[in-house]
Amino acid sequence: MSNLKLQECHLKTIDEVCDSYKNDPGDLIKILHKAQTAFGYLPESVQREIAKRLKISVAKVYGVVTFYSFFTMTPKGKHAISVCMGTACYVRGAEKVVDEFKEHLKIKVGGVTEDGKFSLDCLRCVGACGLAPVVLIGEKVYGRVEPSQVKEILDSYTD
Amino acid sequence: MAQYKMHLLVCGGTGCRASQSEQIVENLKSEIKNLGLENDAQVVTTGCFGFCEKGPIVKIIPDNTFYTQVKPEDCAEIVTEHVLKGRKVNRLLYEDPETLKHIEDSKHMGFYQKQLRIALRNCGFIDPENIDEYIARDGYAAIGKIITEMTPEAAIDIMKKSGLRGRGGGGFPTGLKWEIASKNKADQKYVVCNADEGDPGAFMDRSILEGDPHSVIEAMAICGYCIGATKGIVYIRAEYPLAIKRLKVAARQARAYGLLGEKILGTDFDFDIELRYGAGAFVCGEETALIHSMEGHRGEPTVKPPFPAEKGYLGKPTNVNNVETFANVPAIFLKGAEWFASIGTEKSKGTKVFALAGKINNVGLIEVPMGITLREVIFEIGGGIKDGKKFKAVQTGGPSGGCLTEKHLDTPIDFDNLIAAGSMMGSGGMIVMDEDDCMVSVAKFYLEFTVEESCGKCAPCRIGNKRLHEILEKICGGKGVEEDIEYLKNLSRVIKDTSLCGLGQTSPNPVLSTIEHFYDEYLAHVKERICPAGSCKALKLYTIISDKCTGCTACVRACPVDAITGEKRQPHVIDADKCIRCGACYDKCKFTAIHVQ
Amino acid sequence: MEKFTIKIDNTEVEVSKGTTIYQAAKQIGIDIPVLCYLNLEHLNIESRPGGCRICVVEVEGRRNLAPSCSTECTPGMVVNTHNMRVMNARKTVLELILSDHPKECLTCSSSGQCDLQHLSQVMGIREIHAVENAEMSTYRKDVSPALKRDMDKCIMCRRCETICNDVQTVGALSAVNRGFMSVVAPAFEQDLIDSPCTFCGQCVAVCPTGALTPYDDTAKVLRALADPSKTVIVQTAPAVRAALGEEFGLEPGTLVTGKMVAALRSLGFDKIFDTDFAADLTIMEEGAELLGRISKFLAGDKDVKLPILTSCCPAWVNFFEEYYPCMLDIPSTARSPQQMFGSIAKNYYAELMGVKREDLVVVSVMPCLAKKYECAREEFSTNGNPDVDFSISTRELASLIKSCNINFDLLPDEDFDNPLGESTGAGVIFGVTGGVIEAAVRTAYELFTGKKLDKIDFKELRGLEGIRMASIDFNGTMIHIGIAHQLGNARKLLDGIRSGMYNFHAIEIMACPGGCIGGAGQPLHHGNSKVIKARSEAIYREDSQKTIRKSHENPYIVKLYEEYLGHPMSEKAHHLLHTHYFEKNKK
Amino acid sequence: MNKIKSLEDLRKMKQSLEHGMNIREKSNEPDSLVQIRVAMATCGIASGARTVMNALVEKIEQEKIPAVVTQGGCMGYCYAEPTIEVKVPGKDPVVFGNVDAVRAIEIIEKYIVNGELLDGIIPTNYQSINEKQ
Repeated sequence: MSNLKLQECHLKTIDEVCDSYKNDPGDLIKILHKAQTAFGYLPESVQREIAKRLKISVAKVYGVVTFYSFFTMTPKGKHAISVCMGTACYVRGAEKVVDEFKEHLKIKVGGVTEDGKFSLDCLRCVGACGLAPVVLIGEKVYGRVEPSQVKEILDSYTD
Repeated sequence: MAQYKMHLLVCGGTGCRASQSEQIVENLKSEIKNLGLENDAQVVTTGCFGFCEKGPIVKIIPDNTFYTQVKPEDCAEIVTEHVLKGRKVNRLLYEDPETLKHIEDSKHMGFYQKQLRIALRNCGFIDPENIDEYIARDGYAAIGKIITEMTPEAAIDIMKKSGLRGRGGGGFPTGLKWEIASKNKADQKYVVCNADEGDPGAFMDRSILEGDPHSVIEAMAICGYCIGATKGIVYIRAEYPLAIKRLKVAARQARAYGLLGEKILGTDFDFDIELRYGAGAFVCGEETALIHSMEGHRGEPTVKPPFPAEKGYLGKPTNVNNVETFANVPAIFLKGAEWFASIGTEKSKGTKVFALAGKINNVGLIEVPMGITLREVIFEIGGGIKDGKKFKAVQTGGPSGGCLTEKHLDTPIDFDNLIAAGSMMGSGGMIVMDEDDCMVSVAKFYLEFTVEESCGKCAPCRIGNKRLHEILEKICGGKGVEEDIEYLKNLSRVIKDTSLCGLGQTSPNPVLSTIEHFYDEYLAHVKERICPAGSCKALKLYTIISDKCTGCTACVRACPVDAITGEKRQPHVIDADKCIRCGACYDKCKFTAIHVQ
Repeated sequence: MEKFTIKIDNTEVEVSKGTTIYQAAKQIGIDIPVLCYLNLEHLNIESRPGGCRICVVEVEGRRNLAPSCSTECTPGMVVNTHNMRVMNARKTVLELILSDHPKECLTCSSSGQCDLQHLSQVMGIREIHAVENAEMSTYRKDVSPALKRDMDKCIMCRRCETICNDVQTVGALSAVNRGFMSVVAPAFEQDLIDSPCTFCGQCVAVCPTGALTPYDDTAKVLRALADPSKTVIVQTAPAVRAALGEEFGLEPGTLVTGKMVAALRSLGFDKIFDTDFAADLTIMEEGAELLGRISKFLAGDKDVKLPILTSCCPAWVNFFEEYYPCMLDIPSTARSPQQMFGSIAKNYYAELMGVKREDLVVVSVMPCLAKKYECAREEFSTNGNPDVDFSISTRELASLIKSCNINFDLLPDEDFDNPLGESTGAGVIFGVTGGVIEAAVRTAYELFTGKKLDKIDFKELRGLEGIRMASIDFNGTMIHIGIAHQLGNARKLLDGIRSGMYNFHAIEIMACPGGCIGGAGQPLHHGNSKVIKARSEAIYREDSQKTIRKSHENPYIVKLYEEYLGHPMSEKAHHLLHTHYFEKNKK
Repeated sequence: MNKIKSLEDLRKMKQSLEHGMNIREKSNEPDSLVQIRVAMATCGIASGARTVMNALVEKIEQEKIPAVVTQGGCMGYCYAEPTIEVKVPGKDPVVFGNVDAVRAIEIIEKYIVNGELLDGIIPTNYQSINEKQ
């Protein structure tokens, strides 16, 4: 978990997001989606502000955030690596690919490298089963990934 | 619509887009323009063709030429050769894995021959972002006919006669569901489309929404008319950006045409839809959990009754159907309940979409009539097992389903037969396993998923599945005992018997069905400490075949725990107690002298 | 109402539509075990998440077992509550729950009080399968001045969540995380002290295990009692005497005032005083404040703040400090009886006895956990020495008595000490919802009208309804009174006032169901709300038996003003008996 | 976009839109349709195959004939370009040589619609180009 000290501009963003749903608590999940898109993650301070605007308890907001795996309270790495763990990918060796990433990046699933460059997650089926196993880095999709390719893929991110 | 002599349909589904199909569209268009053929040939981005294994796909109409694994750089050749000169680009044609011959057109591909596309009728056929193409195929004719010429009761009657059952997993008769919702009086009711597809390995709902969003919208409107609802909500996974986009485009177009909104087609019927996003919780596939999630809460299920048809979204009567179920609806009204009921088996009518995956040659999305056998699906449509391996089992129904084996290959697939065989239809995932797959590990994999996705509300699911997983892990780790299998069975039954919602009530199925069909494999793990499939790392036994060993000591140097000993140029031995089964020696040995069991 | 017959364990029972299987079984004396289900029917509190699955039964024709707490009967239903399938399922589920529960019953503060422990006893659990290498869900522990959270012991019954959100509308707790790691916690799993928690402790009152327990200072009390340099005095709140007996096996509603005093004396307290005395004092101050405001209002003063809100309940004080910071000037500034007592004890009484402040230890026995937090508030201490040193609960007093080998049953009835032990019936009824305002009315009426009350009982102010309203004729001037217990009802009342829906002169609010008698420090009711009712009746019984029933007639109160304070709202009274409130969110 | 105001309007709209999709509809059911293949190799195009193709497509659309026009490569009858191959369901395919727009219409009207035999059929040694490959 990491928190964010909110600046004026952040508060404005939160205002806009909440206003766009009329501060309706029924739209909490939509609001969290939008907020996460804006901030990249949902730090404590943002959750508190959202709760205030929606007039619901921050415990409830946190309860919702921690229920859904799509929401995260940790900022992602510059390049977010997601390995599909759908059955098709699993059967075709996704686990070994994850292990390889873990070893190269020296982080656990859900973690971020110290330099903030990469983060590693597993996700549910992305539906590209024909390309199994599938790895997403940012928006880019890598299909039929072999563990031996992992290093090469990582090396291609030079920035 | 302009008249083109040739249509180049390019798959714009998530899978093919991941392999640059958008670039292919661009390239095809510019090549056609370069050759001045823009009045003859049209490039259309369509939804998924289902043949994801060999994507990206470019299909050429009218001769149904089916190009596979097309790369952007192939486009020039396709246009100059095929479009201009009428010569097929042979190297891009699909090659039959058995005869190794190129197949001319999709009609002759085994993958398509046994399929019957109702829910997927427009996928890979029309441009999902162009409502005109949908209308040209009788789109919105069904809702038009119903709201001008039929009473809700009559329409529900047709649904009941069609015999359509929910495609989301439960198989509840759709017409009956609508009837119940229609009979509950309320000032406001809701139609909800469950597009929170969560089974790992199933992606038909996404494909339908990406390839034919209008049919879902139309069906929701039909349902709205039948039950007396004016509001529809699509609850869709946020991880499906393309489906969301296409759905939004479709709704915008339908609104512009007045096919959504107030006074549709000049009648008094109002209907519109909005989108809600799931946020990564499998349990939200359960209707009460889904409704809580739509209301902005944690997606925890509640005890039924009351069913959503009585008390659903915001406490109002709500009808929830999944995407595939809806996609069947317009076709039923266009072609008649009798037509639909003529397809399939006695109690399971129509077709079912399956996502074929795993160790099979043709991975992809298929739609087949109910009653087809597993053999037809796996060996004819699916093209058999990859790399010529032996078929071992097929897992249907995802984490809620079970494994079917060789003896089920000729069982006609329908809701009831699958349940009788200890599995279930589920949403239609079909994962094929071969001889290298350890069934204990497969059960463990599904339990891992369930443990991850259990909402935690009820004790048997929250703790029980965790314990099942731990025991399976113990067995795979070579520490299981025979009593564990009995305990697994009892625990599984209790979890099924006591869990609050469908997730827990079905989560032990993979365990029970693998124990039933592969009891020997479990026994081998716990008694002989062997994994017959050779996949459980902890149960691998590494030995050195002394005849082959040259004593080069490469393995000794590779072994991280000094488990290998031996004199130079003499056969070495592995101390099984020290060995950590890392496989380093196996990789290093140049003389294939390391034997793994 | 539609009625029909169902069959449970081969016995026919007629039920009305809407009855659950659990309730139907109860009608014919079949007690299906429950764990997460909570129904306090007299208080309109129900929580049935259907999560523990302990209460499952077999319903013929149904595929799986049905949770009896939340499955309604249907005509012709055939139910089996204890066949092999049900027993095996129930036992297996209980084993599962236990497999994720620390096995430290011997040292758990809920031992003997724990529903889970009781259930495993009843179910005859002798071993727990699959515990070898079984992972336990563990969480950080949290100790606040009022209660402790040890969520390793949480079984996700969600009762605390229901109470905190639906009943109290405090919103400090929510279910967080998912699956195996799901638990009820404050936002970000932070400490309660950093959350909006009011320390009402109702979560503790309904927790079926040792996950939520009171913060316990009894060891410190024992140490003080053993210290010869300390003079240790004790005050007991009115609700304690109506419930303490339950801990010793007496019927709920048994008054044990005399035995309680004897027990405290036997424990070694130097003086046994009564918080009721301070309650009378509270009425003098709060009553004066009320009359002052009303008189000003009647004289046409537009700035006067009405209605006046009672401020005896520390959880309620925490609640409005958190949620109604703009209304901080509306509640009475009078301290709660506990703190008035502490202040008088450490000033007036210490002076009287010639004891130094720091050598006087004031212990309070309270039905309440928020009192533990209250006495730790900074404004109630002088030079770091608190007015009330330790607040222990009714249950803690009981365990203190037991641990000191005192046979409660055999104790004689004894009387409180003077001067701070004398009280009136008005002081006694502070322990029940509506009591504070009734006590205030008894005094205010006589002071306002100058007439003697004919009828001391104001039945219109009594009852267990969540929100009650009444108008009292003050000799031609109608005084409108609102009463709420449980913070959710308080919120409704306050929001109604803010929106102009209600017009009251005075409002009494208590945070706990039924008032202090339903406090979280009381013996656990284990889901039986009849207990609360019985205690309420006991309190009114004690009141009616008192010879003096109006606070201003308490001779020691009269004397206190004459000798020490002067008059109500005097400067000295202000300094010692009044307080001010803080906006909690100003962080 | 204008709103569609009635079911009637929707039906009209469908009719105006469907011909653009016809080619796809027809290709969906190839075996039940007459298949006309125009040889469109360089030699064919040079002799006017494109005009022939346009004429065929137009005529089929106009008369709503259940036929689909596809293009093929050189059939090896360069002397007789433009050539078209016609396969009526249930019959063997037939190749016509030296087709122009007028003859194309004639082939449709006489051979396809009425089933009459026509001159200009290239006989016997016919082999589908694809089999040759």
